[in-house]
Amino acid sequence: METFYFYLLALVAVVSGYLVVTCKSPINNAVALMMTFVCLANFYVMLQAPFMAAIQIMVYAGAILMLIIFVIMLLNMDSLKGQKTSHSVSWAAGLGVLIFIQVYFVLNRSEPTGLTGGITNQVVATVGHTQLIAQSLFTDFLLPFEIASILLLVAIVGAVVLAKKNV
Amino acid sequence: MENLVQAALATVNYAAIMPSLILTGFGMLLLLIGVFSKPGRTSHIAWISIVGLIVAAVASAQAWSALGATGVEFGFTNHVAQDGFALFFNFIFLVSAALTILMSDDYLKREGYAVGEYYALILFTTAGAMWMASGTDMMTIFLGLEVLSISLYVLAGFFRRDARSNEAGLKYFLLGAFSTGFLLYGMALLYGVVGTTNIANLGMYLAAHKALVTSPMTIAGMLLLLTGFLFKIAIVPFHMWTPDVYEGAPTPITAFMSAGPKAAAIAALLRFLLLGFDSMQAEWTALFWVLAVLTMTVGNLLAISQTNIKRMLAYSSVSHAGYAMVGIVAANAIGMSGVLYYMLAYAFMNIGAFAVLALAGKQGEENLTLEGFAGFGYKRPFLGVAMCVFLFSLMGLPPTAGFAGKFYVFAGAVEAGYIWLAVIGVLNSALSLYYYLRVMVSMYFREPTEDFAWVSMPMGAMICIILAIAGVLYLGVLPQQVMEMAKTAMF
Amino acid sequence: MITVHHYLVLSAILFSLGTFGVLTRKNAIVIFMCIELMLNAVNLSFISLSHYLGNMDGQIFVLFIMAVAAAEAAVGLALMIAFFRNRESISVDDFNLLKW
Amino acid sequence: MYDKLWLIPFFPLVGSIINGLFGKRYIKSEKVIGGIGTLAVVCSFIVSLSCFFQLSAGTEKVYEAVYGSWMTVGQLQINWELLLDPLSALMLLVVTGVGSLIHLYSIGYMHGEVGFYRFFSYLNLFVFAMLMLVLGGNALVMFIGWEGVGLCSYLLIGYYFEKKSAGDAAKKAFVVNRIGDFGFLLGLLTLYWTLGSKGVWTINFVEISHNAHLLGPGSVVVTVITLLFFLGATGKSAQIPLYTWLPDAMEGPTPVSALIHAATMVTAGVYMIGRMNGLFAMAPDTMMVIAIVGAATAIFAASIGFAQNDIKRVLAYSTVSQLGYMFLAMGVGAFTAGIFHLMTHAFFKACLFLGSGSVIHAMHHGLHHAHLNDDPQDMRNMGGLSKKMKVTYWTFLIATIAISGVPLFSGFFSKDEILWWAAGSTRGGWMLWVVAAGAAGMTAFYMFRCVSMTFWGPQKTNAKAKDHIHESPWVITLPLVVLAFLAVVGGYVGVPAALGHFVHIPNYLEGFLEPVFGHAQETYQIAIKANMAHSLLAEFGLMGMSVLIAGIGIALACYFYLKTDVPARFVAAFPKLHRAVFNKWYIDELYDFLFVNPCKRFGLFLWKGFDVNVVDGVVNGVGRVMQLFSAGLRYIQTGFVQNYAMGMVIGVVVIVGFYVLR
Repeated sequence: METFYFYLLALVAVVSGYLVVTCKSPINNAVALMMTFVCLANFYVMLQAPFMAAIQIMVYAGAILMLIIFVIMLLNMDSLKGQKTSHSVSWAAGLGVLIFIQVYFVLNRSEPTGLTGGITNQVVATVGHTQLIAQSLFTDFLLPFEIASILLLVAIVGAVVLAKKNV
Repeated sequence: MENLVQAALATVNYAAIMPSLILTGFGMLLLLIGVFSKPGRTSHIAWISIVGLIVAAVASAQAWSALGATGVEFGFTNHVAQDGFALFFNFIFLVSAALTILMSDDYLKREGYAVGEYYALILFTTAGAMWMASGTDMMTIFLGLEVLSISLYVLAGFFRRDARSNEAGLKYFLLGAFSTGFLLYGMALLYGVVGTTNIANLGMYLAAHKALVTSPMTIAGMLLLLTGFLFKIAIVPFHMWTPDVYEGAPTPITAFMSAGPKAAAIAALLRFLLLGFDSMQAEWTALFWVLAVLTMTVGNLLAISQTNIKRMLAYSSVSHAGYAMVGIVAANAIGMSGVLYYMLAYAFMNIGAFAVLALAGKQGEENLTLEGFAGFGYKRPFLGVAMCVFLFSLMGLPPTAGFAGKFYVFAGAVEAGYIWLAVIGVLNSALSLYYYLRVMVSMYFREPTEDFAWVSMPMGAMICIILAIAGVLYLGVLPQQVMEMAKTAMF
Repeated sequence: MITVHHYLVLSAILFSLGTFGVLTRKNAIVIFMCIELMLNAVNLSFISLSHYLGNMDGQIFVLFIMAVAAAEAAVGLALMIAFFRNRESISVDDFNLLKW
Repeated sequence: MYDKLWLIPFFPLVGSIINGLFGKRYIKSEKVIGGIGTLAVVCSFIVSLSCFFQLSAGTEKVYEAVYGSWMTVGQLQINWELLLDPLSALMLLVVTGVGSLIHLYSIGYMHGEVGFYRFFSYLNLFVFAMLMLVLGGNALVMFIGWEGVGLCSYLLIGYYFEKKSAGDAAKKAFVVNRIGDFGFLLGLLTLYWTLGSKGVWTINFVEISHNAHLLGPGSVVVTVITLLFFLGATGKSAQIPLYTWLPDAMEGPTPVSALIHAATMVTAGVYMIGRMNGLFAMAPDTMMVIAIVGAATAIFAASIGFAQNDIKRVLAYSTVSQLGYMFLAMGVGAFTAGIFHLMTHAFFKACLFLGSGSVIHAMHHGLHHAHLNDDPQDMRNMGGLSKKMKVTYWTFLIATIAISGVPLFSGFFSKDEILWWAAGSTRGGWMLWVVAAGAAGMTAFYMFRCVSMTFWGPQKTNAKAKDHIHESPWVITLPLVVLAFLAVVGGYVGVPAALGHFVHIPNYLEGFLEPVFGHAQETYQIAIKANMAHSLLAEFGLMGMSVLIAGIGIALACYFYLKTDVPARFVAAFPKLHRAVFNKWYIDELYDFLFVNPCKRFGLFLWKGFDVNVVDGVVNGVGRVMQLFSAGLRYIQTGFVQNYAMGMVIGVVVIVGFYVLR
């Protein structure tokens, strides 16, 4: 069942990913991207990371994609119809395949190993995923968390500076 | 809950991030002040940001003198390490930022974009650079890199009514985000190999498990990760954004980008190489050997046929990154500390050169070509002499900072036995002469085609140029003391 | 049984697709979406590896990647709007002032 | 006085800074500016003089002054250090002595020029750089001076920047010099590395000569190192193949030519070889190359000198030729003779250049008054000036006699010493003597041709202009007289042993320079061959032959250019040969064709070709590229983000692929 579900979702994810890359209209791209995001959220659930799934939907699908669609609407992209792809499709496809082959080769040749932690499915189930995340985030990863806040501040200031019409 | 708070507070060590903390504090203060300032009247903001940089420099100096026997102050569960290395780079960033801000005030007013956010963003960029240099965890470094990059995307496209600046910002953004993808993929693979994001742990784990060193996943992870940094340093073949972005961005930002962020990426790269991938040195020295030669050569060759001086300096900055790589290939004490020295020297000489450009440009900067510079040396004698000093330093003539820097990295390469690399480096700096010389020819051996009389001499820019000249000469004539500092800074 | 390898291969496919898109599309917004696709592929890798290794670091990393993606989206779209205002286009074909 | 060594370069530097910064706005007065500039060099001269006397009186012959550490790299310690020994002391006197005369002269010559202050500032800077070069105690301090003279010559040659040719000449001088400089740097790098691998990390000259033997006499590495250094010397001292910049350097004001040609810059290469004589003496192959290149340059440049009509160009080629002699001397191990000729050449060549400047000054003045646009430097417009400009004429004539090698004048002694060594040295040979003697005859010929065209015969100048030609002021003639005097007596410090034996004048110079050169010459057995050493007959025979050749040259020149129409007939008989010689054997064209144009095209190719075509071409496919090429370069679009991204991806794929799949 899990296997079937995985392959189904994977198929949807890849197909929608392909549509992101190939659809003519930016809006369609965005919708396809949304599909991919949702599939990934499903995977996160399967990987015992429900909090990440929720965040995935909220941040990616809810915030980023809305922003993108908003801008597409704002800029009224009719003018861009017909400018689907640039001239280098076959080369790009070749390179994309090459990247995939290389990564596949790498993954086939080596096992992920490493310092394993003690967070098994049981732990996640008993403690709760959100709490685990929070514990890590606010102890070990406090500094990156704070830097992320500065990052968002910078982004807001930057966006305001760039997008406003007059000084 | 109580426990969590206590555990969180236990990791906090403000001393370890003091300089960057000061900068972010000042950055937010500037944003506030900016709100209450009239557009176009931003001199006080520039000066306050200078104060912020000075305070951060004082804090760094204090931390430097307080470096104990261990020579490092960890903080935030090993996420930052304030060691000599990070502090030395802090000075490079602070110097770049200070010189940039000094030349910016008048420039922004001339171009009509004088707002406080500009200075705040520069301070945030500097703070991001500091996190990159002091971070010992992939996440800290990555977030530092992103703070730096995102600020720079904005700053590169800061002149939003100027199509060239827009284009520069957008190009930089798209390619930068693209390279981030590779960087992250590399980090993911490495995380998969060792199960940690801490660089020191990564290094220890690889040293302890020799089999992993040859594992394709480790190598691929390392290479993808390096790619991300090489993009920021503008190493061939990841350099192609450089000329376009440098040309289109506001001149002070170009100056800043070529010095500060480049140094930050080199800092992070060095920390990864020396701490994380120490056991894979044979792999990466071979790679950097090739890339250094390519970068020097391509940068110089392409610079030769440029007529826009800003663009020419962009290509030249590519080649200078190549010279710095020579020190990394050497991978010995002289070479590595030579890289640190080179970046400091480069900050002075390159920002100095750009400061002259910023002053010489008319609004819209259409005149920064070789023709536009005809007779410049006679019309503006001081700026002409200053430009000559910077160009000599960029060429690597003694007794300037550029010479000392090149001398150290090449001497490091010679000591490590890379005599051919040093020879190629020397030949390349011979090649670079040709295009630097053309600027001087233009300045001194051509009839002036236009009137430079309108060039005003704003105080900030003058201070910037004088400081840069002083730095170039000091680092060239008496390099010993700074070099000793750079040596102690290497871990 | 679905192993971590399955997820990693899927992630590699999505990453390659994203790269392909970046190299072929002309619309800057679509290019940006393709970059988001690449980042999501990385996220999938991180979370699957985190799950496999039983350690939270990877998931925390994903959290930060999301923050970064949001920040990049804000700034990138602002840049595109500024560009659009000047040039009435966000096709990369029109990024043609700076060259050679 | 030794502890005041730093004062010697210090004075000109200060002079340069004062004039450069304050000359235009605050000083203004030409007299004050010129006075400051001249005084600075005179002060250096006085200090040099006292150092010289102290050195010749004292027992300590090598003095190193260290002014703090410059750079430390591992075990290599580089100091800010100056080195005073007989060689550098002698050079100091030549540089500052002739330099001060040229400064004095410039006050008169440059009178009324725009940028007078600039000129003196550059001139002082030039002297400063040369003094650093001479005094430098290690190769890097010397390199500062080495680069510095190149740079200042660039500024000075391009002084009349309104003239395009001046700018081009300056650029050429700089670029050619830099080729030489990189020979120097690469030589230094190799030396540092090889000596270091022997456990001696040093670039200090004294230590280099002490440890040179570690490299192994005649070994490949020492040959390579010395050849690289010699490449540096050919650039600076205008030897084949890097000599082309020197004749073009005539575009600068005449005092600059005098300074570059006589006392400074071009002698740097010879000096450097002398400075590292211990190293060079160890590499017989390099010495052979130096001797051959020197001899070839001597005769080659002399042959070009035949056909020049521009008075300064004649002198320029003569400088190249005379430098060839010096290198010949160095190559056969006659270091003392080389330095001796350097010194006497400084006197008479400075005198010749300043004399020609005086002539040009007068011609310019005359032509200006007559509102003529004739070239004041063209000898065909001159003639008969001896009556108008008596001092200039006599000093010029004396210097010409000296350079031609007429006995009892300084040039005779030094040139004869070189010829004697060329024939008799253990490193020399008869062929070298033949070539050098031939060049000597040619020198005598074209120099007297120059004198006869300029000063003798009927006056060919326009009648109106003629009346305005008159002798130059005292600031111009005084240096001429002093230099002419030196050109006569300068040779008596180094009277050859064979002659000195009879008149009881010892060879002072040889004794003085013994501490510098003696060691290398003894160690590597560089001396006059045993079978000739005691043969007075051989020495006098060679001397007599060289005098005879010089005499023939002089006689022919006088005969051709005063009495008959031989030159015209010669041109008529061999038009092609004349044209070839006149065009400097087409060397410049050849260089343009072989090097300059390909380099330009290469740069252009890589720029348009690589960034635009390769990346884009890979993207578009070869066919598309052909199409684009046919459509013309301007249709090639780039600046595309995606091409850049493509480049990155290709980079990643290649790098990862290489590492993962290997």
